[in-house]
Amino acid sequence: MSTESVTGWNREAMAKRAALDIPNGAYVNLGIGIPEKVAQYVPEGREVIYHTENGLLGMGVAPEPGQEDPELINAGKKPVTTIPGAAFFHHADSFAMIRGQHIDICVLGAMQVAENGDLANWSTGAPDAIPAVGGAMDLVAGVKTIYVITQHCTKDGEPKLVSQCSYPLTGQGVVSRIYTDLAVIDVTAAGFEVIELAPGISFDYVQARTGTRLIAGKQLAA
Amino acid sequence: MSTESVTGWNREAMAKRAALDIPNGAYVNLGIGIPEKVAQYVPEGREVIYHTENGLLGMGVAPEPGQEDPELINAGKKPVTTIPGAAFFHHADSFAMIRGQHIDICVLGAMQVAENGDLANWSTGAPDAIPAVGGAMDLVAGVKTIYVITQHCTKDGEPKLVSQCSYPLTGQGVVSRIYTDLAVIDVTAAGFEVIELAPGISFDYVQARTGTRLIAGKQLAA
Amino acid sequence: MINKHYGSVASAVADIHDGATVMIGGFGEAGSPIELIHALIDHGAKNLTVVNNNTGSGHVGLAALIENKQVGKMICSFPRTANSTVFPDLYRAGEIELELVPQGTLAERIRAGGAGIPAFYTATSVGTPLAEGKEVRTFDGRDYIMERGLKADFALIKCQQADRHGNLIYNKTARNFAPIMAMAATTTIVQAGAYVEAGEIDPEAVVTPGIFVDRIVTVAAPAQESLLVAAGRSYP
Amino acid sequence: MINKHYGSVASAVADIHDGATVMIGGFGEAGSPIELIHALIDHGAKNLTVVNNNTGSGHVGLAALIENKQVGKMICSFPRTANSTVFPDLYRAGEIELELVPQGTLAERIRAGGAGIPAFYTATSVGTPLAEGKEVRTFDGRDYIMERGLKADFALIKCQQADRHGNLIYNKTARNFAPIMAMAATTTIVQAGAYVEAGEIDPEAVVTPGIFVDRIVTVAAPAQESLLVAAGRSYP
Repeated sequence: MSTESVTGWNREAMAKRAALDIPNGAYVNLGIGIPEKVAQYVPEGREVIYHTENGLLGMGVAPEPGQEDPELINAGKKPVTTIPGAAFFHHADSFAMIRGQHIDICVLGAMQVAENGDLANWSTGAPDAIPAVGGAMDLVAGVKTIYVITQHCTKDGEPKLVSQCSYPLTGQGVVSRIYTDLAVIDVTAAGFEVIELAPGISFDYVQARTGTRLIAGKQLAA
Repeated sequence: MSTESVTGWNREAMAKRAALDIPNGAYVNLGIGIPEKVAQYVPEGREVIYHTENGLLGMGVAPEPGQEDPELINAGKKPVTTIPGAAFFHHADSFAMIRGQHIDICVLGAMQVAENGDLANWSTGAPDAIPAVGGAMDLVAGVKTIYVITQHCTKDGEPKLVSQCSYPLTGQGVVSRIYTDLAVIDVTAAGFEVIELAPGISFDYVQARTGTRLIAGKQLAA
Repeated sequence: MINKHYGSVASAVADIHDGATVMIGGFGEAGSPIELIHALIDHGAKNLTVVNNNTGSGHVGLAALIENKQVGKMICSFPRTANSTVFPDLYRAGEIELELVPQGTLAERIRAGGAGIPAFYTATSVGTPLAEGKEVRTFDGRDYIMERGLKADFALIKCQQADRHGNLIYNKTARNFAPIMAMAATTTIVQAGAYVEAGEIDPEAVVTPGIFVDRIVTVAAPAQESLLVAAGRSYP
Repeated sequence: MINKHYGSVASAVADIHDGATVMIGGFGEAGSPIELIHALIDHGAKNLTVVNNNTGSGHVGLAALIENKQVGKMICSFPRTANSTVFPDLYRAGEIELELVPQGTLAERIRAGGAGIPAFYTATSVGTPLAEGKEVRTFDGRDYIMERGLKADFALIKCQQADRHGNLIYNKTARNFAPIMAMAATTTIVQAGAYVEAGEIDPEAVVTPGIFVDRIVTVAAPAQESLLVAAGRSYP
């Protein structure tokens, strides 16, 4: 199943597409990797407040080289900056924001997403792996809306969107929408519904790379 | 049972006696009434930090007339001041200090104390009373050491130190020591033990005004 | 642009519905959002469940809201005051319900509600009448009772200064329940002594981060409840 | 006079006993009390249970403590780092125990331990391997698991400034776990960038009130962990 001739969205385009769904005034937590890129593509005129679970609301862009402060970092332990109106707080308060459903949107990566919204993104369950979960389970259990950005398939071409996760779960029924290199897909009561296709990508092409039945959304007909 | 000819300690003397038992560096919460007076009698050279459950550590003395601030009050809703090194915090943090056993000593009034340390000080259980508990139950359940300052008997001459409380409890087995107008009494596994008598007061005099058997402490023989 | 600022206390409370649960900040008069409470009296929503440590003083603020028969139930720790018979009279007449909660348990229930904790265990009130009917459980040899987190539809609170993002700082012991009520309410409405641009409050000194704040009204010179009570004022 | 100041990191950690539970502040290197950790390495207490979000970097600080075989068990959320194999190697060799806890549950367990809450319910990890063996309970139609409060014998934390009473303020995201660990430990040991007289910290801006602090050591110019790691340093 070669994908050489069809590229779909690249990482930047995936982040850009997800950014369209971040409304003005939202409190947003962005996971490590492609999700981090969402911040730079939020349409102009929208003011979004970024939360990082290690104790900061109002996270700004990465600092200029040489301006890094080892005591001003994000959850990925990378140097960040603050915007005017930022606030620092301790870890229990930070996760009270998460667990208490005060964060509007969290954008995360995924290893697998099941059609019922189950998410696996912390462990392959391999016996020799060092288990490490961080804040992923707290985020998916607590944030109001969970978006996933992920390549549609693994590097080996295996589908990441599946009928049931084979990896250990991060949370049950938590994902609302998935942005892949091929499509934008909603998790609905009926299953995965494709609401948008990347340029040059057909529904059948996406279906062929998905581990469960897809629904073609009304939007695709337009 | 007249007490006219025998006065025992007055309110000031009771507070003064209790103050001797407040060590340097203690974090202390003082109840309304006679307990409040303890602060002014702590021996010189001891630095004590007063907690008030409405969100202040480092409470100072009452303000000069005209200097009252309606937003700087104690748990009894009276104006107070702060000492250098004070800290303000919210109610959940304040009661985390109490419930989490961070406050060393709380001095409270009492309606009844039982020989097993049970305390009743919030309600007579009268059917027409408006029940009101405030922070009393939190304090007795959470503070490391609970001292009671109380008149030995009610205004009607009824004993307040009893074998079992007849009033609704504030807490079970919580009181360590009682300072009355007649004596200082420890709550021990064997029951009430008189460790000190007010000037001119005999053990038998105290026993006659107590609702259960008293133990004469070794200290009394000296 | 984020804009949480409302032009009037009336507009800020206009959607508080009959039957709503409303947390009201303040310990006695310290931190009591009296202008917001009076706006709620003008607004007229009825059958409210109100969460506050007390039940108000005199015939203004919370006592006036109760006197105006807008409160069906009070959840509080200390419904008695030296200078108000509003609540006691209605309570004895059976016209208002009371859920009496120890003050620290009340604070923790509110904090839990805001932190997504549906229930927790505490030793407070074990063996007392306030533990009756509650689950008792032993941990490490000590008995505890289970208490539930407490949420609200609205919180009305008062602060010293708010910035455009809703970050708040308070004044001394007027802080009390406000930060946790802001966490526990779906919609948190703040009367601020001053309203400033984002960035004017030190990020290290923010007490309530803006994520917990929905509406801000500037009330630069709030009334002092005790002065109103002393002057024999009543509202409306 | 209250005096919590110790003359050296060595004297401040001298009574940490074998088998103690030690909470160590920091999220990665931000807030890591590296001088106190190194003093604990010099001190040599063994079979410690250490609570930290991570397991350290390189061969200094927490990673060095682990490498020195002083830690019998780690309680943490994320024991992997890009630049350390100390924990993974010992873990695979079966020489160190791991209790993996979701980060927010870890924070809440520590806060609960400090607040006298023996247990609470959370939706985090329901339906995942980390919920196995834990009590599940339904509140208002949603499943939650019960988690226990977490206490420690000692906490080692780092702050920006401490006053004589032990009131603390922090620097940016170096705050992280320190305030709640200070609450949860019997003995809280602080390395402070500056030590000042009581009254020099604004009472409105205190983050950790002095009641939670037992010992303060001034470490005016703490080492920066990432620079030590980049330089290939190891401790001792």
